[in-house]
Amino acid sequence: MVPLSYYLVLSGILFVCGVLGFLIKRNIITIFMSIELMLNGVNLSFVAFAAQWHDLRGQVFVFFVMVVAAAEAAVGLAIIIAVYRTRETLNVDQVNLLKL
Amino acid sequence: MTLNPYLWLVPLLPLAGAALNGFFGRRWSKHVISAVALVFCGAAFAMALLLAAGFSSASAPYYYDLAHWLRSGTFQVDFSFYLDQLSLVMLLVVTGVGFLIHIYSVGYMWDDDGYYRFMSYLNLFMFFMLTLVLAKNYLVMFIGWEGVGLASYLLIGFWFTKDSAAAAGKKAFIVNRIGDFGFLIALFLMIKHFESLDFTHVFAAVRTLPTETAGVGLLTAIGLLLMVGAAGKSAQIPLYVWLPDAMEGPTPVSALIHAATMVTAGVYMVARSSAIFERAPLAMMVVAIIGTLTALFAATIGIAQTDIKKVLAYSTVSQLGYMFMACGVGAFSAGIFHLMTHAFFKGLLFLAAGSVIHGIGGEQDMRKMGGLRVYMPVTFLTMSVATFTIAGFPPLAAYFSKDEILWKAYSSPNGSWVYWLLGVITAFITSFYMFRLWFMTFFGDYRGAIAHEDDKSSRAGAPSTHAQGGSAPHGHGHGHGGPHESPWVMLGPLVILAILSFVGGWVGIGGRFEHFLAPVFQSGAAEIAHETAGETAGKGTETLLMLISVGAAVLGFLLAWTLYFRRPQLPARIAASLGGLYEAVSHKYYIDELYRVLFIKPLIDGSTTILWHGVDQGVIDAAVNDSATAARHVSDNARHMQSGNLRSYAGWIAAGGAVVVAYMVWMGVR
Amino acid sequence: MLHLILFLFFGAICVAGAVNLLVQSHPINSALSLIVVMASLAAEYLLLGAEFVAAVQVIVYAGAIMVLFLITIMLLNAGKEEHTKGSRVATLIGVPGVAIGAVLVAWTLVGRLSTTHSVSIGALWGAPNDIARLLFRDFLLPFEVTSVLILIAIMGAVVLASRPEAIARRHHSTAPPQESRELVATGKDH
Amino acid sequence: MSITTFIIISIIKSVAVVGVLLTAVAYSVWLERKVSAHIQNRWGPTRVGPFGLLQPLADGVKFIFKEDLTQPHVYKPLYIAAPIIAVVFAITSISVIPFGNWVEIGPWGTYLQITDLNIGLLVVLGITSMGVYGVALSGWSSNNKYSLLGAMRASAQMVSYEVSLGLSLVGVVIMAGSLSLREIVDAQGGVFWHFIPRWNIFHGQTLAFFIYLISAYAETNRTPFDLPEAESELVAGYHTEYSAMKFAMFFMAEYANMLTVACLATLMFLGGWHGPIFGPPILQAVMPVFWFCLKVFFFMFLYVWVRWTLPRFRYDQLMAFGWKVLLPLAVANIVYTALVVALRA
Repeated sequence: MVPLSYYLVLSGILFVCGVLGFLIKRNIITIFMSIELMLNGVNLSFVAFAAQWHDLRGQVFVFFVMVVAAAEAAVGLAIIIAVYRTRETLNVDQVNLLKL
Repeated sequence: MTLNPYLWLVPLLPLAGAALNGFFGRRWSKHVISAVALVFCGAAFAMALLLAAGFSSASAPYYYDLAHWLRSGTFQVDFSFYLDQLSLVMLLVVTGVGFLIHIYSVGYMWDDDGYYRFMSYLNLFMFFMLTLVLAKNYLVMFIGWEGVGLASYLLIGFWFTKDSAAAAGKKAFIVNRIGDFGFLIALFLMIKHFESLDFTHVFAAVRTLPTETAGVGLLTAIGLLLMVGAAGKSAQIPLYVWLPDAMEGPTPVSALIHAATMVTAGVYMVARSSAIFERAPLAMMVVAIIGTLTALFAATIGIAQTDIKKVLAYSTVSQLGYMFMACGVGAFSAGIFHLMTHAFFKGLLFLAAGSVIHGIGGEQDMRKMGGLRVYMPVTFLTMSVATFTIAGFPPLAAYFSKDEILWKAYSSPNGSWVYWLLGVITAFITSFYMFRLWFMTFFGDYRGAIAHEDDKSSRAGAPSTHAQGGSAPHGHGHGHGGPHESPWVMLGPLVILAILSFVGGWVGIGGRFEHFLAPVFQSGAAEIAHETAGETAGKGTETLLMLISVGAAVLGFLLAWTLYFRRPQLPARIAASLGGLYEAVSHKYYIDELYRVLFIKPLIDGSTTILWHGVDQGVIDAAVNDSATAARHVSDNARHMQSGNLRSYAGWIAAGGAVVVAYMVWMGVR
Repeated sequence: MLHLILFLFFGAICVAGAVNLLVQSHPINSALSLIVVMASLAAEYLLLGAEFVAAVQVIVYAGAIMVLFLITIMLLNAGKEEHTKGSRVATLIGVPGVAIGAVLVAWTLVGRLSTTHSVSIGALWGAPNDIARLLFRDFLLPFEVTSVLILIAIMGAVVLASRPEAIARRHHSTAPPQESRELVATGKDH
Repeated sequence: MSITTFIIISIIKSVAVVGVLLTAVAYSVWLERKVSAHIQNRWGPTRVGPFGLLQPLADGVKFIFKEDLTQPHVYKPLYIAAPIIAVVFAITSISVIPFGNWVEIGPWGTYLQITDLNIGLLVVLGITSMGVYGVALSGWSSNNKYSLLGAMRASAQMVSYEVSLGLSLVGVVIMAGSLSLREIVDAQGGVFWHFIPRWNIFHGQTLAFFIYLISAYAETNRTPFDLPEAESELVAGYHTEYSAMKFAMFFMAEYANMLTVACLATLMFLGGWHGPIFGPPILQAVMPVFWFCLKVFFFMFLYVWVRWTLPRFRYDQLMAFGWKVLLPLAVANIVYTALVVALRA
């Protein structure tokens, strides 16, 4: 018997960790991982709600989220590679041409 | 009401011609252009003749609904055409004279660079004019109304490189707008009260209303507003000022638009709305007074003009005044009758004048003409016919129509002897200045120098007129040795029009014309009745009045003969003795200056100071510019958020997310 | 009871992995801790009775996506991240914002403790067949759309990751090598 | 049965299965050496015990007693963790594999299977896919270009071929209508026309079977797809820097993976433990397990056979083959199977 809110709190923690990672990490790849972490947190709450309401649609949404995550990872990593090729760094603080 | 499926062809044919010439004329040879223009215009004429042939008063009026247009609730206006006796007359006049003038223009405008433009404009004008004439409701009529205004604007400013021409075009357009404003208000009133613009509906509705003998009512308002529109279009007091300037246009234009057809549209509209006017005596009276005054006024101005076309312009104004006088006294058929004859002889006069001008190389000042009858006999003959006609010598056309008008002005229930008297005086003046023009142009000896010299000496406008439009089709434009006769392509129309203005009046003998038009004008029947009733009493007076008017014409002829043929130096002395009065007359009573002081200058100053500097620059531009600068400053400060650093963006997003969450929680707690 | 214990166990692993992802300075370690998080999440899914989701989580996330990350890290030979002070905003505004948001959410959640039955392993209300029925009947259109999305993502990844001179060579096979070197130089010098 | 008995039985089964698996791993090494020797017309191991049957034992002892070198430039934690990861996942994946049917010993009856998940197939795939990390991490952590190249090759190759591997199994799943390995096997009982067994390989999934076989070879880095440890190019690929027990772990992991995919092939395509059953009851109880082991043995033999028969692919060939040939074929197979099933229904 685990209350639903435990799962929600867990997913919240994961999500917050992801956001924090996005904020404090400098490495583009790590930042991407943080995004994946956030997505996982969201997935957890999806599945938890699905279990709560005995409604499979929550799980179906998890699949869609995974698909989007996969696509995003593919493109994002390709972008990272391209960026590294031109700027020779993975530090987002040094990839800031888009200013003023 | 019988349906006639060919009605719509009449206006549409010239439109096709205009479109063809307008779109492709630039690439075509002048022969093709003239062929297209003439063919389509002639086809319209032929259609008109067919319609006339098939016309029977029994089955009239004919109509044809071309397409749906406005439909809102019970109010509906369609593109529908309408042909009754009145519009048939107009149709024949417009297409016939128009066709002749097309032919004439081929010769007159041949050497002009904008030849295809000219022809396309002419066809366009024909389209709009025919739409106006054949309209079944006031809105379609208004389309034609505005359209002819547009065409006349385009044609007056045809030589738009000439400032005076462009200015004249603008003047004509603006003055017409003033008139059209009144027309529009009248239309709105009709829509409001009759919920229709269709002639038949409106008139049926009007006939149910009582005659507004006492006080001013709806019908009077509508009538006066319509009269405003008519005054604008037909150059009546106080809106006549544009017509003389409109002479800046090529002479065929002056003949077609500013003498024969367009300017008579006002008369046509008033006649068409006869049902309304008959129930608004006050409006009728206003129409009559305006007409009479305009006739007299313009005629007096015409005396002192030296520019041949200006003289004709003022005579046009005064003749239109006659027509309005006729309408004003309820003799609509007489007005239309005079309209027809006037179309013939005034068109002829202008064409002849054009032939003269172009025969002596663009000179328009009569003081530089003279003795031309030897140089251009045909022109002389036709011109003589026209002059005698307008002067009202029997048995020429204007004699019948003008007498009709004068007699009606005297005899009709709405008329009075004042109208008649002024009319006769006008007739005298008219014949005087027309014969003055005749003598000065064709008699005496040639006072003009060789063309290209007086090009320099004469008015600034004339040379370019000559250079662009007036030069001869066969070879010698500038510097031709002395005056010469025009080519037959121009003389042909002259001759035909001469014959028409000779015999054109005979259709009116015995009131046949009136009987023909009777079904259109309700009062027609009453008129006839009154006629037959006052037969015994009327006949004597009528003959008397007729003799008087003819006498006036003869008198004018004699005076002109004395002054400008026997003792040509006399006019100068008279002018000197008259002094200020002559000055005033020759300066058209300073009406233009008056208007400039009264209306134009205040308008311009007000617009400049208040609207332009005050409102536009002070408020609108200021608002726009200041907001722009403000936005620039704000964004200049805000753009520093765009650090270009991914994590900063993430930070902002996180903060925003926190705000959103806080809001949602707060909402949930509440 | 057992259920709660398992939940807490795997949840602890989850949080530990997530925190480790943050504190580790080398992307490889972060990646591994993320894999741990995902694996334990799969266990949580099992606890919630979503076996299929758990399996797919392991296969797709842990088995495929994270491998991509790993390959990228190896390919770019990413080293420890240097702690540059690039963005004050992130630390001064972002972190407090996150903290506030997290606190608020946690407060609401704890405030409304709704006890609920959680399904244990074997209670098959989330069988693959049912999910498939949903996925291929009710959610057919989104399914197809995501497939198109994947396709586009693949093509985009190929285009992005392939070197410009490689593309040039693909387009016209006789691209002189020095041209490609120039391209690389221009790519590198800013 | 009570929870305690359940736990006891599970423990017994796990120990037994793992023991059997490790033995099988050891002896498949021996098998490989023997077979390759005979293919090359040699004797192979003969000294230790009859037919060198104790050779695996000697190898084990040797591995244990060898010095465990750890180069200074390696990234230690991962360097140590990598082989453990590899072997753990390799062995775990056996846990849902059924070797036989329901057996009863006295009062207790059980399936010959550690646990039966109704998504067993997915579990196996998931665990094998996790196996990549062992290879990848080892290559990266040992900070050596050969290892790194080998690791990257390995991870890319395994990820790519995992796709076609999984897709090739979808056809079978469609036909069985279940993800539980046991049910899949049950669906393959019976025969056509009294002599052809109703196995999936004879039942429309022939193409899928070959796709699976090829992908399995690639998954387990076996020739002709052993690019990650291509001796002639990268000294020993991802485990160049490993020695002694760590190396042994990779070794075990490789052979355990081979066994796993062999078992999976047996279960999915060759009807698992199905086969002619006869004889006395005790024999009948053992028969299915025998058939199962026989089929697995056949696959192991096939591995060795192929290894010493085919040359190695080039890397681009490998990738092109995986993505441009196997994947479309697998998808086509799925479509075809789905159509057939749908039309039958």
